Amino acid sequence: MNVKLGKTTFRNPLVLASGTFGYGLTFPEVIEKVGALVTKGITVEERIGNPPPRIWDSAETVVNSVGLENVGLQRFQTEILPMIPTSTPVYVNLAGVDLGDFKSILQPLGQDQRIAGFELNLSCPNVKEGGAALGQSSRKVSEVTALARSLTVKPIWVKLTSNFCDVREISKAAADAGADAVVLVNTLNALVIDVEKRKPFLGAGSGGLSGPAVKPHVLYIVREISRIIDIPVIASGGVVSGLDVFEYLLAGARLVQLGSINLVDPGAALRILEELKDLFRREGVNSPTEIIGRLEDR
Amino acid sequence: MNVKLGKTTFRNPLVLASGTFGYGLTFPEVIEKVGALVTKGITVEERIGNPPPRIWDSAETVVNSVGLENVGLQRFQTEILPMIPTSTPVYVNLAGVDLGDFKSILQPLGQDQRIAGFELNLSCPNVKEGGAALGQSSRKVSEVTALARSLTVKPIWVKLTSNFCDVREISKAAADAGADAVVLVNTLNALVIDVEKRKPFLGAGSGGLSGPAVKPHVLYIVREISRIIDIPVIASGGVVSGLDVFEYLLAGARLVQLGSINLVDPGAALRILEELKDLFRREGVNSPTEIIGRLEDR
Amino acid sequence: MIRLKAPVLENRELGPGLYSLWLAIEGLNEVQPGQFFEFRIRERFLRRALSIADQKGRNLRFVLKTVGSGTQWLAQVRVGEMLDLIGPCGQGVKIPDQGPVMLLGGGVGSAPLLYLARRLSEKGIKNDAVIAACTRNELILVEEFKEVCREVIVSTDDGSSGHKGLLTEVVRTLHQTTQAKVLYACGPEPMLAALKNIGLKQPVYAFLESRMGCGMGLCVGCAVKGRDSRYHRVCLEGPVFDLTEIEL
Amino acid sequence: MIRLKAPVLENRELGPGLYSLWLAIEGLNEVQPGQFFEFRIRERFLRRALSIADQKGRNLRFVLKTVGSGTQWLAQVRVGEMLDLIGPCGQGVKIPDQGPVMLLGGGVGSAPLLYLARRLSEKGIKNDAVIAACTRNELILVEEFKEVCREVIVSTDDGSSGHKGLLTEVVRTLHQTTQAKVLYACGPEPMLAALKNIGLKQPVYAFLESRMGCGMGLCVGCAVKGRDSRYHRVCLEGPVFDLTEIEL
Ligand SMILES: Cc1cc2nc3c(=O)[nH]c(=O)nc-3n(C[C@H](O)[C@H](O)[C@H](O)COP(=O)(O)OP(=O)(O)OC[C@H]3O[C@@H](n4cnc5c(N)ncnc54)[C@H](O)[C@@H]3O)c2cc1C
Ligand SMILES: Cc1cc2nc3c(=O)[nH]c(=O)nc-3n(C[C@H](O)[C@H](O)[C@H](O)COP(=O)(O)OP(=O)(O)OC[C@H]3O[C@@H](n4cnc5c(N)ncnc54)[C@H](O)[C@@H]3O)c2cc1C
Ligand SMILES: Cc1cc2nc3c(=O)[nH]c(=O)nc-3n(C[C@H](O)[C@H](O)[C@H](O)COP(=O)(O)O)c2cc1C
Ligand SMILES: Cc1cc2nc3c(=O)[nH]c(=O)nc-3n(C[C@H](O)[C@H](O)[C@H](O)COP(=O)(O)O)c2cc1C
Ligand code: FES
Ligand code: FES
Repeated sequence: MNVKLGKTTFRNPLVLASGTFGYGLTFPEVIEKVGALVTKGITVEERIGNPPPRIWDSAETVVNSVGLENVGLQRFQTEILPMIPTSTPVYVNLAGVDLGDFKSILQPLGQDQRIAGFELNLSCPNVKEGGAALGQSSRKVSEVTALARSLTVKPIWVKLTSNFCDVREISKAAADAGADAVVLVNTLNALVIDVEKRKPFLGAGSGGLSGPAVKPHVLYIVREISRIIDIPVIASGGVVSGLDVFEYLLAGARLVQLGSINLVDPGAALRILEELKDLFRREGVNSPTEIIGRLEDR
Repeated sequence: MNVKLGKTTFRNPLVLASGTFGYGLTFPEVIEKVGALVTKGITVEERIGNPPPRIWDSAETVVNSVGLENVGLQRFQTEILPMIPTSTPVYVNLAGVDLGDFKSILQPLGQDQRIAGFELNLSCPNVKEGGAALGQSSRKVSEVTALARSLTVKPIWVKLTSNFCDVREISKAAADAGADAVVLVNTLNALVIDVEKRKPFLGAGSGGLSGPAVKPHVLYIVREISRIIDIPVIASGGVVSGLDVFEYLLAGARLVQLGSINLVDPGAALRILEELKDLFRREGVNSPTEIIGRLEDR
Repeated sequence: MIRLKAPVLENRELGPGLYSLWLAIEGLNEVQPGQFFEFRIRERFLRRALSIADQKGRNLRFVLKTVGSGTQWLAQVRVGEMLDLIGPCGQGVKIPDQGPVMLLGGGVGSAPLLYLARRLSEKGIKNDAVIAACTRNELILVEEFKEVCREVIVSTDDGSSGHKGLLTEVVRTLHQTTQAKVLYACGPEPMLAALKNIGLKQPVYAFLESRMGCGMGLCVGCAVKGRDSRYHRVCLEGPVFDLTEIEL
Repeated sequence: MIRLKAPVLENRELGPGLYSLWLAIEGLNEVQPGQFFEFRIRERFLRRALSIADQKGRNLRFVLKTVGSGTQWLAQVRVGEMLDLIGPCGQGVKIPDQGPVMLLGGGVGSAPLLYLARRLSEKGIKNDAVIAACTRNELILVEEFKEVCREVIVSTDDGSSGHKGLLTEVVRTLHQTTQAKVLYACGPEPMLAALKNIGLKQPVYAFLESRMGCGMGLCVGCAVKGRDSRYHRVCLEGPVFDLTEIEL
């Protein structure tokens, strides 16, 4: 199940997505089996997050507005980093409002041995500044990625949004600026309404849509972009089964993130891994590399 | 339940969406009760449409790749127009590859008494040329809209896509070029994979995602755009109940289209209208106008 | 075509993944063989189509094979449960004026032919049926066919019951084939495609399936390509087509 | 905390939209009052939380009120059906060393207090309960409380049973209130907010609800604001909080 991305070899293509497995301090039996874990987004200062309610769901979707609640850089360094799992590569998801923020975080963390790499969150729909506002501009994505590139030799994944922008252009900008991979895509902007109150239901006013319903859309994006950029694509959107992972690999993803499904079942990654192995056996596939991007045309 | 859009008064805010009620030649008992009907997309030449399969679904989504199968302008004029319903305003959905196409259709149809107005489909994900490719460029949207404006005095609705573009900019372009309303949004690009064949499942290779799962995303877009443009917004995405319509009105839509739900139940519009009336009674609302855009901030 | 709620009267397993449902349908006009109903199901947004397999007064029978979550949901409905259906959809078969008629059913495709056989026999038209399946326990409705057909020939791909071989091979060897004035076939696409190529002189009408959006002519989701290279709507012009008129 | 499948032993309606479920739970360590399980349901993507309402050996009781499609689905599960749960989640209540203890339950909020009452009585700690509801037929578990409480006071907003008035008003007038060393309250948010303001001297612990993502500390979806203006995770640090520590 090994898969290589740049110089790094992952034990399998499954990655636990940011915001859906905390800082990786629980469920070690799951973490040690996946390819990598991405932490909840870290910001320079501690953030208390958005007012509740923060979550809503339907049969096939989740809308969340957690809003980057996190302990901040300092406590992350002192309290979290010493406890971070060593059984699996940990990528730290970083969020910020401007270049200065990313600099403040990457200067201290850029060479930290305990961190496998970074995921630049230029796509969070749940913060007023930064987040998706950065990720909707090729220029800003380029600047932040280049800055990060100058501050660390570790792999840099750039997590993008498809909302209100041409994610094809943005992906190219990230690739050109030295990203090792793009992660496609963060949650879609979403509004849930409380009709009785005539107000948004979520405390933050709006949130981000994820879950199985978004998979066909994100599959499309992954295929499009994996065809036009030279760096690997990491998929994130709606995975709940081994079949979904297989589909993303065919569509061109090199790694595949599991997000919302972790909330329903923290052991989902183990089940999905078994399903993927079964599928590989049934389809006569020996390694993910054999099928990555091998979706034929109609 | 009356609602005005420009100089036109609609008997209620419900509109049957393009591609989900044919040319309006069946179910007159439904058509005569809604605010308006939009026909299947018409092109200059007849189109046979995309190869099957053309449709896929999950619990809360539909992916279709019908691909503008239609009888073409000439047969539309001779065979369909004489039979078109007179009980309700009919908007003709128009698709084309370039300005010439729209000119060819609007010159003969622009003043036709039987047509209430036009919906310019600059957003179809299921055709190789035209469709969304036009709708992703502010300049092209502007050109097509201005051309249409010059060829008809009837209302022009411009139906947009949110894929791979900033639909905020595009909406402004449509408004500036003289559109009477924007319709937000057409289906999201979507890929469904047949893992055994390692090919796209749909005959056309990919399709467009619709259905209840997209509602929170489209609600967000409708609210954003109704706040930044001066012309009315018409919502299209995931409506299955009167509550959904109410939510779109609150978010700023002046009319609300029903699409996929018609496939499940051709009488859905009647049920939804009753639900909306009940909700109005319960909430003490006398007319849609009272609540359009009245979503409060959190 | 109307939308109605119908209670389940019986749900019986016929074989592996094969189920027979009887529903009580009130307020319905006559239904024709070849017509189908669109069933609302949980777990999927769109309805699922099932053909009328038989009729007794107001009660209609449907036979289904589980192939995905929609049919799986239908397979587990319980007696008394109310189902939400729309129908009858599609064009019924034009019952020919004279026989003999030959019916060729492959797998669950035999189901709609049973209702056709019943209507033919009511009209006194001789009809023979070939009921085929991959293997013995996938043969369905054989006893019912015997009630309404002149002769019922059974065939299985593995020879576990009746003739051994593919339905098309068996059909070629039968004297009933040459006698038949018209044939009706329902089964998997490869079977219909093969039938096209065994050089039958008589008209063959095929009961087609396709992935449907609405089943009512609204969406053009159910296209099947015609000989004229145009697409036809299975739900509206079909589901029964002259085999020579369509590309398979 | 583990994921397990548990068969439904009983599903009984207690009142309008109120249901009592007994499940058989195998392979489970001790559970504490205040803890809850996360139930997988059809129709919604995320699990739904229900508190432990009672225990008998390996069997656990849950009481639910239907408020949306998740709880409606749970309300219709049948005996023998296997449910998919994760639990026990959250911190249990620290059982106090001495009483008397007063339990204040509003509506379906009485449910988790029953299990607390049982554990208190097992430890020989005196406890009195006020069971409140809007109206008579929404009162739940009164007989069960009587088995394990010293005194059970009933109150309804409309006076159709027991004291008439809001629970908080009733509580203020009771001599048990002044005697109690500690109070536990579970009910709708307005009830808890009102309790905060009636000037009780003793510690009051509130069983909180919130919309949860995971119930296991993974998503920070379940925030409740603390007095310190920070958010606390109801699923991990709660669901039971000192009433003075949280903002309502
Ligand atoms: C007019 C008509 C009459 C019919 N009558 C009957 C009848 O009487 N009895 C009966 O049993 N059936 C009948 N059918 C067929 C029946 O409607 C289908 O079997 C049913 O709709 C399948 O629904 P499902 O949800 O169970 O399966 P789905 O999950 O929808 O799948 C159906 C098929 O499509 C394939 N598929 C779906 N998605 C993909 C994908 N991504 N990649 C590859 N393959 C995919 C599946 O493998 C499966 O074989 C009829 C169909 C029509 C059109
Ligand atoms: C720790 C804990 C323990 C619990 N224990 C119990 C228990 O023992 N018994 C019990 O009955 N319940 C208990 N609950 C509550 C129970 O979990 C919820 O009632 C349940 O999750 C509701 O799910 P649902 O799908 O039925 O309703 P949902 O459809 O999810 O709706 C729930 C509520 O949110 C509101 N809502 C949802 N969406 C919107 C919107 N767009 N606009 C406005 N309002 C909206 C609804 O009106 C409704 O009141 C507990 C909760 C927690 C957190
Ligand atoms: C509760 C929740 C919290 C999330 N928090 C973050 C976050 O902090 N940073 C981030 O980049 N993505 C965050 N995401 C997005 C996920 O990492 C993932 O990209 C998205 O949910 C789509 O994948 P899914 O459909 O598998 O959930 C969050 C998602 C959820 C549901
Ligand atoms: C089967 C099908 C066919 C469609 N055909 C068209 C079309 O011809 N022109 C168009 O502008 N939109 C077309 N649409 C898009 C719908 O009009 C509608 O905008 C979209 O489905 C989103 O709304 P919904 O979620 O209510 O379906 C089609 C949608 C479906 C499901
Ligand atoms: S299924 Fe919609 S037209 Fe046939
Ligand atoms: S519900 Fe996910 S952290 Fe509490």
